[in-house]
Amino acid sequence: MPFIPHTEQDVRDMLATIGVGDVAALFDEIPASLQGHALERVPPQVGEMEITRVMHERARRDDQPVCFLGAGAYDHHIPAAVWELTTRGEYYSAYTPYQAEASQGTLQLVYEYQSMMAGLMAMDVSNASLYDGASALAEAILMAVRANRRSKTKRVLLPRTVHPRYRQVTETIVRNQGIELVDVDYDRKAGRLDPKALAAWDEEDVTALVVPQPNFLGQLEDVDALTDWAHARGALLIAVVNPIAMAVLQPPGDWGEAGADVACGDGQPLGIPMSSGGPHFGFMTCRQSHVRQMPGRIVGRTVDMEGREGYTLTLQPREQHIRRSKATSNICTNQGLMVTAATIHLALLGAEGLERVAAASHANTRALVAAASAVPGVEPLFDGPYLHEAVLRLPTRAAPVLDRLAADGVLGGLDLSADYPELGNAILVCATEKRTEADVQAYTRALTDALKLAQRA
Amino acid sequence: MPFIPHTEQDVRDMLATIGVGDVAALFDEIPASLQGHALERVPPQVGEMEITRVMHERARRDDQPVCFLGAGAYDHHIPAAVWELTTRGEYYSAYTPYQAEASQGTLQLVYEYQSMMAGLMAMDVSNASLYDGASALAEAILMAVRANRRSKTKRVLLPRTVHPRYRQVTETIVRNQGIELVDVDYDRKAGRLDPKALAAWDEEDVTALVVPQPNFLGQLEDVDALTDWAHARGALLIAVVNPIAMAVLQPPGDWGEAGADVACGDGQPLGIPMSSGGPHFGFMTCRQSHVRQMPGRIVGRTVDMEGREGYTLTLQPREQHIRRSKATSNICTNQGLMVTAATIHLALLGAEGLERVAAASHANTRALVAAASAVPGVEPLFDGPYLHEAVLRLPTRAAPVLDRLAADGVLGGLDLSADYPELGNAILVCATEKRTEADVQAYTRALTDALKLAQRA
Amino acid sequence: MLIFDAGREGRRAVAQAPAEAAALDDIPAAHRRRQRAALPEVSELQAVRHYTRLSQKNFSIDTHFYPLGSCTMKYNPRACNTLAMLPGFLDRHPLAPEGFGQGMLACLWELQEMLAEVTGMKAVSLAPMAGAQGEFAGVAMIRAYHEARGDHERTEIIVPDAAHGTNPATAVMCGYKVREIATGADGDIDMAALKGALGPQTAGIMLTNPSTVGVFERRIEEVATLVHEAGGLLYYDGANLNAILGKARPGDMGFDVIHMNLHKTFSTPHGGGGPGAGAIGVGPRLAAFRPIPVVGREGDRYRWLDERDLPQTMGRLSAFGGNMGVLLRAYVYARLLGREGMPRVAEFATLNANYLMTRLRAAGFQVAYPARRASHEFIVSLKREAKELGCGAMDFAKRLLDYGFHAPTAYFPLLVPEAFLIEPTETESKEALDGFVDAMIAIREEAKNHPDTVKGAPYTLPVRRLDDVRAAKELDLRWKAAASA
Amino acid sequence: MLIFDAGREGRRAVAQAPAEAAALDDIPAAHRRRQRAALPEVSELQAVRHYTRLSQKNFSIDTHFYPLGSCTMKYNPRACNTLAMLPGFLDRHPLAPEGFGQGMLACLWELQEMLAEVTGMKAVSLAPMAGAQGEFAGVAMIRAYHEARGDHERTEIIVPDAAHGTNPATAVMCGYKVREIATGADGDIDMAALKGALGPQTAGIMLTNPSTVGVFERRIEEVATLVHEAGGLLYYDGANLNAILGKARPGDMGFDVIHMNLHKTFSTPHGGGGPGAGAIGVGPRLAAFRPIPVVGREGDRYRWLDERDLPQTMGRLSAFGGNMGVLLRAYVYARLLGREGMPRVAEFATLNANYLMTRLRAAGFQVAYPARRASHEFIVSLKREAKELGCGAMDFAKRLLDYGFHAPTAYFPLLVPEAFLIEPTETESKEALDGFVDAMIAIREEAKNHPDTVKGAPYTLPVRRLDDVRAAKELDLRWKAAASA
Repeated sequence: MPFIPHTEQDVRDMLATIGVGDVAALFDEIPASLQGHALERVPPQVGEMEITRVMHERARRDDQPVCFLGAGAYDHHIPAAVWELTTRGEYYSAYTPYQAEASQGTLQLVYEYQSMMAGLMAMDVSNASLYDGASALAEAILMAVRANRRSKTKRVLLPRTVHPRYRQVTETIVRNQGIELVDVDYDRKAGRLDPKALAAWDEEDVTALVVPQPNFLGQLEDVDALTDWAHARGALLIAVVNPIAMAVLQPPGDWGEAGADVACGDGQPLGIPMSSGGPHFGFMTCRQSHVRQMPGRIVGRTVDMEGREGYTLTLQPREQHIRRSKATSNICTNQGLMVTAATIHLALLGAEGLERVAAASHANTRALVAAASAVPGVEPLFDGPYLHEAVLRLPTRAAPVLDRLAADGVLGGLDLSADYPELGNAILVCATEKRTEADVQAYTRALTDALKLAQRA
Repeated sequence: MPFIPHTEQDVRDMLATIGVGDVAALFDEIPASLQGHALERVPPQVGEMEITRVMHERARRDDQPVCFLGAGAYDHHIPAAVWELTTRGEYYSAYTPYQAEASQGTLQLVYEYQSMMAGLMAMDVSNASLYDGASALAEAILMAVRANRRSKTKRVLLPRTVHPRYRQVTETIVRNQGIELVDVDYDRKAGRLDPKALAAWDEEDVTALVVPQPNFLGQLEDVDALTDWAHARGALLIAVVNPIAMAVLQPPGDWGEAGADVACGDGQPLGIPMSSGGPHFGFMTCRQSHVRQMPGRIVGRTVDMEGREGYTLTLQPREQHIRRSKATSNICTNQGLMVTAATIHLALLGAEGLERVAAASHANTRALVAAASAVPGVEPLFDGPYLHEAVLRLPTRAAPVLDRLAADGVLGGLDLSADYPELGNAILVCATEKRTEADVQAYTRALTDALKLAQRA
Repeated sequence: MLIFDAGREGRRAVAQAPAEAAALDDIPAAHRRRQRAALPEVSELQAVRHYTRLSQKNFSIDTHFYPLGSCTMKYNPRACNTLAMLPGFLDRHPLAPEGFGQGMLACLWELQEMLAEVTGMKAVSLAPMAGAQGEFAGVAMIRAYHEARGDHERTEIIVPDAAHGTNPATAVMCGYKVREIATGADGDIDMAALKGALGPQTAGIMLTNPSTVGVFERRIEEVATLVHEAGGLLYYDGANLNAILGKARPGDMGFDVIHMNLHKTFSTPHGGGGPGAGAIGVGPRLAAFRPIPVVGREGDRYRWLDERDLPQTMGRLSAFGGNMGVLLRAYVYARLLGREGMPRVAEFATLNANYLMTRLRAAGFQVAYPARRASHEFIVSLKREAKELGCGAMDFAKRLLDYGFHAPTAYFPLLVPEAFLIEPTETESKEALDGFVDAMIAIREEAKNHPDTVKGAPYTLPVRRLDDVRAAKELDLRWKAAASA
Repeated sequence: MLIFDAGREGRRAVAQAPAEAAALDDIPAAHRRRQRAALPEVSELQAVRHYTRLSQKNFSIDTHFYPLGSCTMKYNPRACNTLAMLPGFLDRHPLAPEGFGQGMLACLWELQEMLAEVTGMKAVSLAPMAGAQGEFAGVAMIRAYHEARGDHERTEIIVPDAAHGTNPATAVMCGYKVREIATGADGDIDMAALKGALGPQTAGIMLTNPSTVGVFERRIEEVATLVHEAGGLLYYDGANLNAILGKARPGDMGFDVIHMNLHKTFSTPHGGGGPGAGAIGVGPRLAAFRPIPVVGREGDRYRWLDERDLPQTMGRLSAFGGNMGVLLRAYVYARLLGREGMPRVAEFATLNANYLMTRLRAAGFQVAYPARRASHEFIVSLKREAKELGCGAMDFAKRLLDYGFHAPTAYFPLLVPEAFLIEPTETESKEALDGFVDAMIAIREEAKNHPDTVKGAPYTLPVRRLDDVRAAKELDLRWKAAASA
C-alpha cells in the first residue's frame, strides 16, 4: 500500500479501539448503492520504478527545439540554485502560513517578495501573488471597479494591444459582474494603441484604462500620455507589464504625472520554467490607498510578545474565508511555490542582473530582426521601439513556414493571423538572452529554406 | 567575479585595514619569477547559462541504451527521495563531522548506516565507508594482515573469481607492503573457486583467504566450506560481496561455523547512480574483536553533559590525523554523501524491499539466460546457481557481437576474453529488476541479428 | 535579517547574468527606467544561505505532522516532483506545436480519464489553476447551462452555512445571490430548510460531501432528486474528496459538476500556499460548457481542444493551459496509487480519523458529532476547556506547536465553538496519532496546573505569538531602503 | 530517535520495491539467507521526515560560515550539482562503450587540460578518488620512477613536522621511512635541517606550499634545486592550492607531482565527509607512471587510456575510472571561473585571510607568525586565553557554535599551542568576517567575566559537549533490536 504506513497489527489495534470489526464498517453511513465501483478506467497501481521509466520516455519525446517564441512565456536562464532551494521540503510541503509562528520562513520570504515587486514596479505595495498574468489582469479590473467609486459605468477600456488570451480570460472572469469591457483599436503602422481610438472616449465616463508595456506586439506604448489621459478623466490606470522589461523600462509607478494605480502581469520571466504554460504566477501591485481593495494574500511585518520582529498574514478581512460572499475575490491559494522561486531568482539576479537580462534579450531580438529582414520578402512590420519581441511580415502564409521551421528544430514565432488578421502574414518573434549567434543563424537559414519551399509550392 | 561577494568599497576598506595598497602586495612573499602565468589553456570564464547549455548537450549525447551490463555496477531503481534529500545543503555542503555538536545530523545518519550494514552483513560492526569496492578489498587485506598476528607470511589467497579490477587495484595498493597475493584458480565447469587449487595450500601458512559472493562470474561460491577451510588453518576470511545479494543470500556473518572475519564490497547497488563508475562507495564490516584494526571513520553513540544521547566520531587514534605514520590507513575523507544516499535508500527499501529487488533481478536474469539460450549457438557456460549475473557462451567472437548490440541500443554484456581467455567466446550478462520482458525480447532479437550477421561475415 | 540587509551596493551573483551589459541606446530615453529598482544586492552564497536558513523556520509535511482539517496535508511523494521537473517537461514553450508535447499531453489525457472514472463524471477539464477557480468554473458552467436553455430566472445558489468561504464568494462572482441553509443537529442538511429554499429561482446548490463538519451527508440522493426536480444543478466542492476517493463517486450521488483540489486529494504540494490545481469533472448536462483547453485524442495523437471544438465553453481561465507542472505531479501520483490504491486512500484516511476521534473522546475531549462516524476528519470542541481552564482552541493550537505538531484547523467551521477540525490523512502512522493524543492530554494537564504556560505558547519557535492587530493597523508590507545620501 | 525506532514489523515504502516477490526456489537453501536483515521498516513519509529533520541538525556551508583551516569550505555552486546530475550522466554504465560517453569524456579531457595548465604540470590523471589516494598515487609514482631507473637505495621520504597526517601515513603505505624536518621560527623550512636530511637515501620530499602554518615557503626554488640535486623528487600536497590558484604554479616551483583536492580548491561538495577527488598532475619525469585510466583525445573522439597506452603506469586505484560525478562538478566550476576567475580565487582568499588576521590581531589575539603575510589561512594561538582565563581553543570553538559560526580547525598544526587555523575562503563577505571577529571578542569578554559559560558551551545545539571518552571506552557502534520473543 504505497504511502500508507499501517501494518496489519496497526489496523487490528485501531479497529479494536474504535470498536468495529473491519474498515468497511466505517463507511456504513454511505448508502451501499453508492459504494463499490470498480474503477476500470483507472490502470492498476505501478511502482515508482515503472512510472519513472514512463516519465523519462515521455519527457524525452518532448525534447525541445530552439525557442524564438515569446507571447507571454519566455525562455530565460534560471539559476540552478532557484529550484534546488524552492523544492526543499520545508517550502515545498508547507501549507499556507496561517499558523504564523510555524511559518516564519514562508512569511518572511513573501514579505521580501512583496518588497521586491513593489520596488521593481515602483509601486507602493504588492500582494502575495495570483494565479497567472491573465487572471491577475481580470482581478485588477475587478479591483479597479471596486476602487473607483466616482465612476458609475463600470466601463473598462481594454486595448487590442493587450495579449489576446488575457482579454479572453478577463471576459470569462468578469462576464457576470456587469462590467463593460471596451476594445480600443491600435495604429496599424505603429503597432501601438491608437490615440484616435481613445479620443472617442474623451467625454465619456471611464472606470479604468488598461495599458500593456511592452504590448503584445512587442511595441512600447506611450505610457505617460495614456496614464495622464486616464487620470484626467477620473479613470484608474491598470498597467499590465513584463517584469523583466521593468528593469530597463519606466516602471508603472513612474508613468505620467501620478503613476499607474494598479500594476499587474505574469511573473514567469522571474525564474519560472515555461512548463507548457504553468504553473506560472500573477503579480499585482498598487498604490497604498487601494490596498484594502487588493485581492489575494498579503504579509505584514509586526512584533511578537517579546518585541521581536515577525511576519504574519494581514488584512485578512478582505478574504473569502472571513468575508465569504463579501470578499474581494474568491481567491484562496495563490502560487506560493512560484513566489518562492521568483524571490530567490530576484535575489540572485538583483537589479543589475535583471537589466543585463533585459538588455541582452533586446540585443538578441534586434539581431534576429536584422538577420531575418535580410531574408528576401521578410520585414519588420512596425517602426517604433521594442524590447525583446517584434512582429515580422512574411511574404507568404505563416503557418506552413512555421511548421517547416519546427521540423528544422526552430520554434519560429507565433502566427498572428487568427488574432490580428488585418496584419496579413505576420509573426511575433522573441529572442531572450539565451539565444546565441548560432541560434539566430539557424533561424535565418531555416527561414530562407522554408520560404524557398513555400514559393516553389 | 563569480562567487566573490566583495564590492570595490569592501576591497578598499579591507586593504586599508591591512595597511597595504593593493592585493598584489599580499603576494609579495611569493618570488616574482613564480607569478603571473597567463593560463592560456584555461578557457575564458562563462556564465551559468552557457555552461548549462554545454552540459545539457553533453548529457544528451550520453543518452543511455538498455543495460544488461553488471560486472560491478548495477542499474537498480533509486527512489527519487534518496537524492532529493541527499543533496539538501545541510548534507551536501557540510564538512566531516569533527565538531560533533554541530554535526549531529550526519553523525546519527552514519550511526544508522553502520547499524544497517552490520545488520545486512550479519557482522558486528561497520565503518563509515571507504572509496569503492576495489579499494575496500585492498584495505580489508591490509587489515587482515595486521589483525592476524599468528600468521607470519603475509600471504593472502585471492581467487580468480574475484573481480579482475579489484585484483588489479589490490595489487596497486598493497604492492609495497611485503604482502604476497596468490592467485587461486577456478573450476572451468562450475565457474567457482576450485577446491583442488585451494588444496595446494592445505599445509601452508595463509594469512587470509578472500571469498567473493556472488563471484565475478555470477556463480555462488561454497562459502561455508571455504570459511571453515580458512579458519581451520588460522587464516582470516575476507568476504567481498554484493550488498543487494545479501538480502537473499547467506550473509558473511553466517558463513561456516564462525562466519567471515571481514566483509567488504561496493555499495553502489544501494541507491548510488552508476555514473560511469563513480562516486560509489566501499563498505567494510568486521567482527567486534577486529574493530581497532579497521580503517576509516567510525561513529559511536554516547551522551552529552546532560545525559542526552548523541553521536561522535570515535576510535580516532587509529587514524592518520592522530597517528600519522602509524595510522591503520592514510584514508581521510570517506564517501560521506554516498553513505547518506545509501542510508536513505536502505531505510526506504527495508529488508523486504531489498529481497524483492534481488529476487526480481534473479528472475529477470533467469529469463534473459533462458531467452538468450534459445538463440542458436548460445548457451550458459556454467551449471551452478547464480543470482543476477551469468556467463553466456557465444558461437563467435564476442566483441563484434556486442558492438552490433550497442548499435541497436542494447548493452549486451561484458566480453570476458581479455580477463578469462580460457573461457572462449564468453560474455557476462546481468538483468536487474528494472529490465522488462520487452527489454529481454529486444536483447534476443538484437543478439539473433548480430549472430546472423557475424556468421555471414 | 532580511535579504536586503545582506546587500551591499554593487554586489552580485555574477555567474547568473550575462557578462556584457548590452546597449539599449535605440530605446528612447522617455521609455527608459531612470532609477534602478531597489532589489537585493547579494552574492550567490548569501542568497543560498539566507533562503536555506529561512526554510528551516517552517513547519511542513516533510518535517511535522500536520492534522489540518479540510486541507489534506498528506505526504507529497518525492517522485512526483522529480519526474515533473525533467528538463523535457520544464523547457516546453506553451505555444510550441503539439508535436513537441505528445509525452506531456499523453499524461494529461490519461489524467482526465482517471479523474472522470474515479469521480463518476462524464468528462474532465484540467484548466482551473486552483480550487477556487474550479469552483468558479463550475458555477459559471451552471449559469451557462441555464442561459443556454433560456432559463434566465434562476438567480440563487444555495449554500450550507458550514460551507467553505470560497463557496459564497464564488457564487457572487458569478452573479448569483447566496441563500444559506442550516445544518441539522446531526450534521446533515436540514431537509426542511432545503425544501423551503428550493424554487424556480434556484440555479443550483453547492455541497461538500462529506461536509465541512466531517460527516457524510446520508440523504444525498434525496437532496439530488429534490434539487434536480426544482430545475437546479448540484455542485460538488471536492475539498473533502480524500474521504471517499475510490469508495463512492459524486457522479453516482447525482452531482452535475465537481471540482477537485489536486493539491489535496492527489497530493501535489501545497507549496506554502500554492500552486494548486482545480480540475473539474462534469456530468452530461454540462460537458459542452467545460473551460478550455481540454486534451483530446485522435488515434495515437493528442491535441488541445479549444473553442472550435467546444463552442459552448464557459471560456478560458488562464493565458495557457493551466498548471501543467502540478498536473504532471498529480498524474504520477494517480498512477502510483492506481485502481487498487485509490480506495485505500479513503479507507485509511477514514480509519485514521475514526481512531483519532475515538482516542481523543476516550481521553475526555468533546467531539462535535459523537453519534456519527468521522469521515476523513472530525471536530473537537474545546469549549469546555476554554470555559473551565481558560485555554481555548487558539491556546491549544499554539502549544501544540511546541510539542512538535502543527495545529489543526481552528475556529472552522464557525458553527462549532472553539472548534478543532482534525484531519490526520492516510499517510500518518498510528504512532504519530498516538503522539498527538498524548500531546493534547499533556496540554490539558498544563492548562489545569499552569494555564499561563499554555496561554503564552509557543516558546520554541522562531517567534512567540505575533501582534496581528498591530500588523493590520500599522501596515508594514515592504522593506524600504533607509534614507541615505 | 533512530530510524529503527520508527519501524514496525511489516511496514514498507511500497512504491519503492517490485510488486511481486519473485521466486528464488532454484537457489539451494544452503545459499539462502535464513533470517531477515535488521533494517528499518518504515513508510516513505517516515523516512523523508526523519532524514529531513536530521539534516537540520547539521551546520553546513549553505547555512553557516565555516572558517575551517586547511579545509577550504567555500560555496559549492548549486549549478555544479544540478548539471552533474543530469540523467544522461547518472545513468551511464562504467563499462558502456566510449561511444555512449563522449559528452562526459569531453568534460574530463578538458578538465585534465585546465588542471595541467593551472598547476604548471605536464599531464594529469583524474583517477584518485580522494586527496589521500592522490597522495598515495604521487608517492607510488615516485617509487616507480626510482625503480624504473634501477635506483633501489632510496628509502626515505622527507616530511616537515607540520605536515598533514596523511603525508607520513602515505609514505609508509608506499614502503618508505619518514624523515621529519623542523619548521623554522619564521614558518619556513629550516634549510639546514633539510640539507642534513638529504642524501642518496632520499626518494623525495612532501610539501604543502603555502605550508600548514599558513605561510608561503619563500625559498621553494632553492628547496627544489637541493632535492633534485640529491636525486629526489618533490611532491606537492594540494591541500592549500586555493591560496595560489592561478597566481603561482607548483610546476614552476619545481614540483614533480601534485595532488589536488578538487573538493577544496574546485569546490565540489564535502558532503559530510566525501566523496572527494584527488586528481594528480605530473611533470615530465613522472608522466609515464600516471595511474590509469586517463582520458585521451584522437581527433574529435575521446577514449580511455589504460595499461596498453601507459605500460609504466603505477596502476589502477579504483574498479572503474574514479569519482566521475565529482569530476563533472569540478569541471563546471572550473569553466565558471575560467582564466579570469582562477587568480581571483587566490586573491580574494588571501585578502580575506589577511584582513581577518589583521582584525583579530588588532583585537588583541595572538597570531602565530605576525611577521608574515597570511596566505589563504593563518594561525591564532589561544595560549594566553587558556592560561589567563582558563578558556582554550576547545572552549572558544564550542562557544563559537552558539554564536552561529562553525569553529576553525583547532589544535592543528600541532606545533602551535592552542591553535586555531583559520581559513575564511574567498566566498565569504566582509560582514561575515567582521561578525566572526565580533564573536571572538565577545567570547573573550565572556571568558573574563563568566568563564564557566564558555567552558559549558555549546548551549543552543541539539546536544551539549559529548563524552568522547565514554564513546571510545563503551563502544556503541550500532543499533541492536531489543531482545524480544
